[in-house]
Amino acid sequence: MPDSNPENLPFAIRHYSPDQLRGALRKMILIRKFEEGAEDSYTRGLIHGTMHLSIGQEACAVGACMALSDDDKITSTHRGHGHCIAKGADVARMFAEFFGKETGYCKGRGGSMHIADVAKGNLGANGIVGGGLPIAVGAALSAKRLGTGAVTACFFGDGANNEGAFHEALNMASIWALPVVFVCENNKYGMSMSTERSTAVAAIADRAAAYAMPGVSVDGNDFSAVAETVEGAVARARAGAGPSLIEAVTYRWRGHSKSDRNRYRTKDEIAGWMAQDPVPRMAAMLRAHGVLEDEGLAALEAEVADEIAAAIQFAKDSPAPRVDHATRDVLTPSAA
Amino acid sequence: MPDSNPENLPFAIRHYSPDQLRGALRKMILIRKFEEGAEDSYTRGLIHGTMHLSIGQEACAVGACMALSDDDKITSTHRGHGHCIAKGADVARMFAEFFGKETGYCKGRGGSMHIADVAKGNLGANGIVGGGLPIAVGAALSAKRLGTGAVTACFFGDGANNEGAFHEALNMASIWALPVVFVCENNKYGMSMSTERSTAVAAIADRAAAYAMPGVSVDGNDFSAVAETVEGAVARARAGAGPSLIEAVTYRWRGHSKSDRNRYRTKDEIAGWMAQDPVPRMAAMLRAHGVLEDEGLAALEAEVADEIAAAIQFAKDSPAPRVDHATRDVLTPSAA
Amino acid sequence: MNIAVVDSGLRELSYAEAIREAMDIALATDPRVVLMGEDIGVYGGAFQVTGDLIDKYGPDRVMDTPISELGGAGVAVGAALTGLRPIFEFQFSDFATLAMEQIVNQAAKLRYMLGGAVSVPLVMRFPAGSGTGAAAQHSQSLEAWFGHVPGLKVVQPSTPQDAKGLLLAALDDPDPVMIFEHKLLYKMRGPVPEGAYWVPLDKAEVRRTGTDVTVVATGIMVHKALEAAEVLAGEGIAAEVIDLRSIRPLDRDTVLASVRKTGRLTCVYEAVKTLGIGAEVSAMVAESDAFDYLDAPIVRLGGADSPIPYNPDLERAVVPQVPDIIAAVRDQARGAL
Amino acid sequence: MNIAVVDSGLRELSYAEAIREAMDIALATDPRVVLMGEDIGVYGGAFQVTGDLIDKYGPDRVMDTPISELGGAGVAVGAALTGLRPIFEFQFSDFATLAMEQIVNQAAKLRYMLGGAVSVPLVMRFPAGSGTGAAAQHSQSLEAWFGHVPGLKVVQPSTPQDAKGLLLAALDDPDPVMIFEHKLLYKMRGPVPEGAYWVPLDKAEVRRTGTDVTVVATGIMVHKALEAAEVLAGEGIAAEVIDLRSIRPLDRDTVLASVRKTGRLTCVYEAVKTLGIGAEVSAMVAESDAFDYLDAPIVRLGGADSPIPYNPDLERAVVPQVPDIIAAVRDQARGAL
Ligand SMILES: Cc1ncc(C[n+]2csc(CCOP(=O)(O)OP(=O)(O)O)c2C)c(N)n1
Ligand SMILES: Cc1ncc(C[n+]2csc(CCOP(=O)(O)OP(=O)(O)O)c2C)c(N)n1
Ligand SMILES: [Mg+2]
Ligand SMILES: [Mg+2]
Repeated sequence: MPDSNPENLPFAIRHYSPDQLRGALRKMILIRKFEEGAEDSYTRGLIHGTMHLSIGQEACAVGACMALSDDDKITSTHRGHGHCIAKGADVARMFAEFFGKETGYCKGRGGSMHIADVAKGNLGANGIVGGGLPIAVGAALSAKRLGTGAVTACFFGDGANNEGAFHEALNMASIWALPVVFVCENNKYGMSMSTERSTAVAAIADRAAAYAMPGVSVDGNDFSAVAETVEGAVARARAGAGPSLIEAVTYRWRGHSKSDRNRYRTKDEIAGWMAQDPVPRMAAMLRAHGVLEDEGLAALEAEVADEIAAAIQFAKDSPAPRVDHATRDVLTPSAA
Repeated sequence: MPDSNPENLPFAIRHYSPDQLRGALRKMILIRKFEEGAEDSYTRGLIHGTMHLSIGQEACAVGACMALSDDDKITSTHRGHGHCIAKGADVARMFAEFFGKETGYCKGRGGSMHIADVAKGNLGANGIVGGGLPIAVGAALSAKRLGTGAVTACFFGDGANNEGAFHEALNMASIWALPVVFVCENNKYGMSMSTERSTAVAAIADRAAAYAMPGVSVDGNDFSAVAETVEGAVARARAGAGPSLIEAVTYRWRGHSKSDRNRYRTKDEIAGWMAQDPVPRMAAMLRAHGVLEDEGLAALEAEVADEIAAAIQFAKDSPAPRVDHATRDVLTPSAA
Repeated sequence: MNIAVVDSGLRELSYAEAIREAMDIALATDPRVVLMGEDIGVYGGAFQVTGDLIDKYGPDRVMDTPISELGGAGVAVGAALTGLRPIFEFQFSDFATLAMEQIVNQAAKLRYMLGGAVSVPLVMRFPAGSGTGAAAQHSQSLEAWFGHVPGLKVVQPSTPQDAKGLLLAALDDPDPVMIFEHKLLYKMRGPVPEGAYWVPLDKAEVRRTGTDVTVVATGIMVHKALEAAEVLAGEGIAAEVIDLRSIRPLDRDTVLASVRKTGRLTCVYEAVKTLGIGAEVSAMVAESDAFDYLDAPIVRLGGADSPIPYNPDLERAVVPQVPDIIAAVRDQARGAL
Repeated sequence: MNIAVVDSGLRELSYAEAIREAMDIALATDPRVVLMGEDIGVYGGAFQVTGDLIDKYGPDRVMDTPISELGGAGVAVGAALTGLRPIFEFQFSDFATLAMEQIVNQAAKLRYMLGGAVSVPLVMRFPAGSGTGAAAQHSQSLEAWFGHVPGLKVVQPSTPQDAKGLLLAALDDPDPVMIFEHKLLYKMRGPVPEGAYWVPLDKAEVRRTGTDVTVVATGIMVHKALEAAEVLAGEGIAAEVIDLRSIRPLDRDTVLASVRKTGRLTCVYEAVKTLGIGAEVSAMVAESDAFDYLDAPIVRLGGADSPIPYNPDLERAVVPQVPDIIAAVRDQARGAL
């Protein structure tokens, strides 16, 4: 029986409509299935290079983007598929990009590590750890100077928090009171280095004090907790009160990339986190509060499966870029 | 009447011998007179380029170096004359360097901004703000790995605390528990930018928490307070307990460099700080505790004046580098 | 130093004033323009280039940044990506070493990596070069690094007139433009047209015509080359002096046309000779059809294989000086006469 | 890919194994040697170059650094300055863009700025190049930047044997040495002598002798050039292939001797053509007495004016391939036959 006292309801149930909630769950499932599809395509040799899967972290991406409209911006990371989908991207164009096709978001020039959807406010994944941090601050500066009212959410990992760019970006965002929310997805490892070994503080959120901004650590596998915290920070940013640092503690199930021997973490640790899968947790919450029935979930899953299959087909069928166009788009053609 | 209860005596009086204390005061006077001499030489056209004077900050340099032996290292900054003298350099070779002479510490190749005295453990001033921070951590890593027992004191300014290098260096020093003491000379401005405008936290020492190391803010014009705090941090480092961050609050009397119109601070502010001149404060303390009489001080000052005059004469008389040796010392001659 | 030109009837400004005037025009006419950099506000910039612009436009348009070059550059990239037109000043070009990530991995490549979905209309200014006694970490000439990076445009103005016109053209350009200014030029005066005008970002300029030797020079070396050419003219050697002006892209046509005419090429630049811009100019000529016109080896005068020393005599010794240029061109022209 | 050499009777190792063996020898024989880098410990390095060395030497000698390239490089500089012999691995050479300050302003210049009072015996390793589908921010070839910096030594091994011998020579050298390794070479196998040996840091190597055209190649392009030379030999064109090996200093003598013999020069390198190492090689020849021996324009084959694309066909299209080399050399040799 769901608790009937509204004060005791989870934030998400109180704050979002059933449609929004089902949409969020759908996106989480879509991310999961997208990445499983990408992994499978990689194994089949349809995708080359490498890729970084965020399986297990879906609640962070979707939870954080709940507070954002298409006018708001995000900067993403090398592990950016989830952010891209959460911000509204079309998985067909994403697959097309991974397949190196002209119909991809980057016309096959960028691949997984540079996936972007500028129309939806996603300024792009980034191959440079920490690279997006100052860029996000710049986007927030634009918003403030141009008075657009937009907020920028800046995703980055626990590993990125030891880059100088983190320090410089947070300091500038704070002194200029810019509308940016720093969302650290702490999945406990930067490649093979645990936060215990890499980072001098226990909670990355504690570093917020060094920049006189609020710092909050939340369960990153809890959609509602992430959404609640980011909604608060976005509201604060939109009101002109400046930036926040949010640490969403989560875990990546897969190896760092396709070349990971996984010698730095135990099977037990991984299994423990897999038991806290954010997707069924979200589904269970919706079920518990009457937002979704079993059939509804099954329908969602079927819908997503169809969408993924169609997207892969679209990607396969899409034309490759012309080789003689390899150096197009280096510079912007002059208006004249 | 000096307080006779030893517990109430200033740390410096309790901890150092009268000879050490007179030596410290002498160094502070030497720094002051050295920089006044350098300024004068610059005005006379004997020195070219630019220079950054630390007049008003002498207690930081000398206080911090009290805990260090010649085996211990320092890294210094663009405002490094005081550190260099405090660590034991010969002012004659310093003047010779400023005059661009072959007898200078850098054989006339480095000038004020690269003044160093490696034999005494000064790894050098640095023209790059924040440049010395990771280098100091590297020196501490050597000490730890090679078991030398040496500690490195890393001087840097309030402006440098916003460089990414600060963040990365402090984090690494902490996770590896290295024997390094970070000494931030907070003179309230990085060039024209006040710490209020540049830095998101009120006290730079508060940033220590982000690196799980002790952070202390002290009156940087109080020799005893600086010495006490750094002695503690050096002892801690030597014992293997890792790094500390010390903020010594002080003020530079002169402009940032020779090209400063001084439009960013008021005459009143400057006058207020000049009233807290660390040199007479130190002299007064020694006098109050019977370490120094008026004649002793006069003698010290006369001695210093002679030393400066002789040093300038040495520099003037020294040979210039041979122009055909301009590119010597780029690479190390091979041992063979 | 005054620029040797025929009286143009134009008022004279210093190179720094000309740059400031360009920024003033930009700030006045385009609300998206913001200046960013260390101490560019009340201090007026380390070389007084921004001067008193803050008084006119306030701290929101003329923004002092903390000492955070990587972050500052990245903020400028992000701002350029989302609607502003930042002009970012590095206090000394040497400090760009801290920001190469944002310039090279982000600004230069974002458009390409995103398949053309964005542009990064960013202008960066780099006070560069030696001659101020500031020693090795404040005297570098690193423009060749940027010339090696597709996605960037790189210019090196040698006169106040070009400094203003190139900056306005850079602001008008949709892509990142890097402007290398020589610190010793800031006080040099020369004629500067009033109002807005644009100097193309991809065109070299023949500063003196001649038939015996082509001298391609950059930045401050243009003036030294002109001084040398004047002396050489007295000896009957007619040097053609080309101000390369644009490092990326190179103006092939202007250089090749001159070499086809003279058959001799000397490149003069202050940056370290090895892998400096003269290497590219030389190689570009040697692989072109102008190769067949070459009557003598291509000479390069560039910086010595050394950091810049502090001592002023040594400092002068490690970069090309007028007598070096005279000697090299005279030597080269010998066969031509 | 296997190296085309006559059977040397030596055991074969991969390029990565050869580097690891050099580090193993260094760690075993010199207690001052430490390895530093991201994920070089239990992970074994992104390209498995350090492999299992941590098991043998422990985390104090094989140190994982946080993701802090500027700081990490600076720690290595400070450590080198005070008694250690660090070998610092950048996970990808592209990330050196974050550390140029410490490499260029500090490591390269400290000795000079301090009047010779110190040395900085630092070795840095840079996995570089394209061909892995990792796109624009993970595929650059930036060695030319370092070649422009006095105070550094820069090498680019093309074989397992050189990779080991150059690393040991770098460790033996008192100055900072930058080693550019091509990622696609890591798995290439070739003969490698046992034990310690040293390959000089300043010598090019003639990999194939010939009389018609000199081909100067670097890194992975050496193998493509050799492949091309083999095909060309079938057409009666004898290409001499020089593995430049050292970017700074350049081995002038070896290159010039060859050009004097062949009268024709083609430079092949993967980095962006403009201002890449081929520009320097070309200019060096064009200013030397070998100029008089040149019978044809100097050809350069380098990377396109573009970031590296993700799509594999495009990725191949923007760097020189064997057919490009064959075509260029054939074209050039035409006059020679
Ligand atoms: C500047 C830089 N350094 C190193 C890398 C290589 N690298 C890619 S992802 C990664 C780990 C990043 O860790 P984290 O920020 O925690 O993100 P996660 O992978 O855990 O999502 C590393 C070291 C890089 N891409 N960029
Ligand atoms: C990386 C870098 N950025 C900028 C500068 C120019 N600069 C030299 S000193 C200085 C101010 C430094 O402030 P702080 O660290 O507080 O030291 P202070 O001058 O006050 O002693 C600046 C901006 C520099 N030398 N290096
Ligand atoms: Mg992580
Ligand atoms: Mg200061």
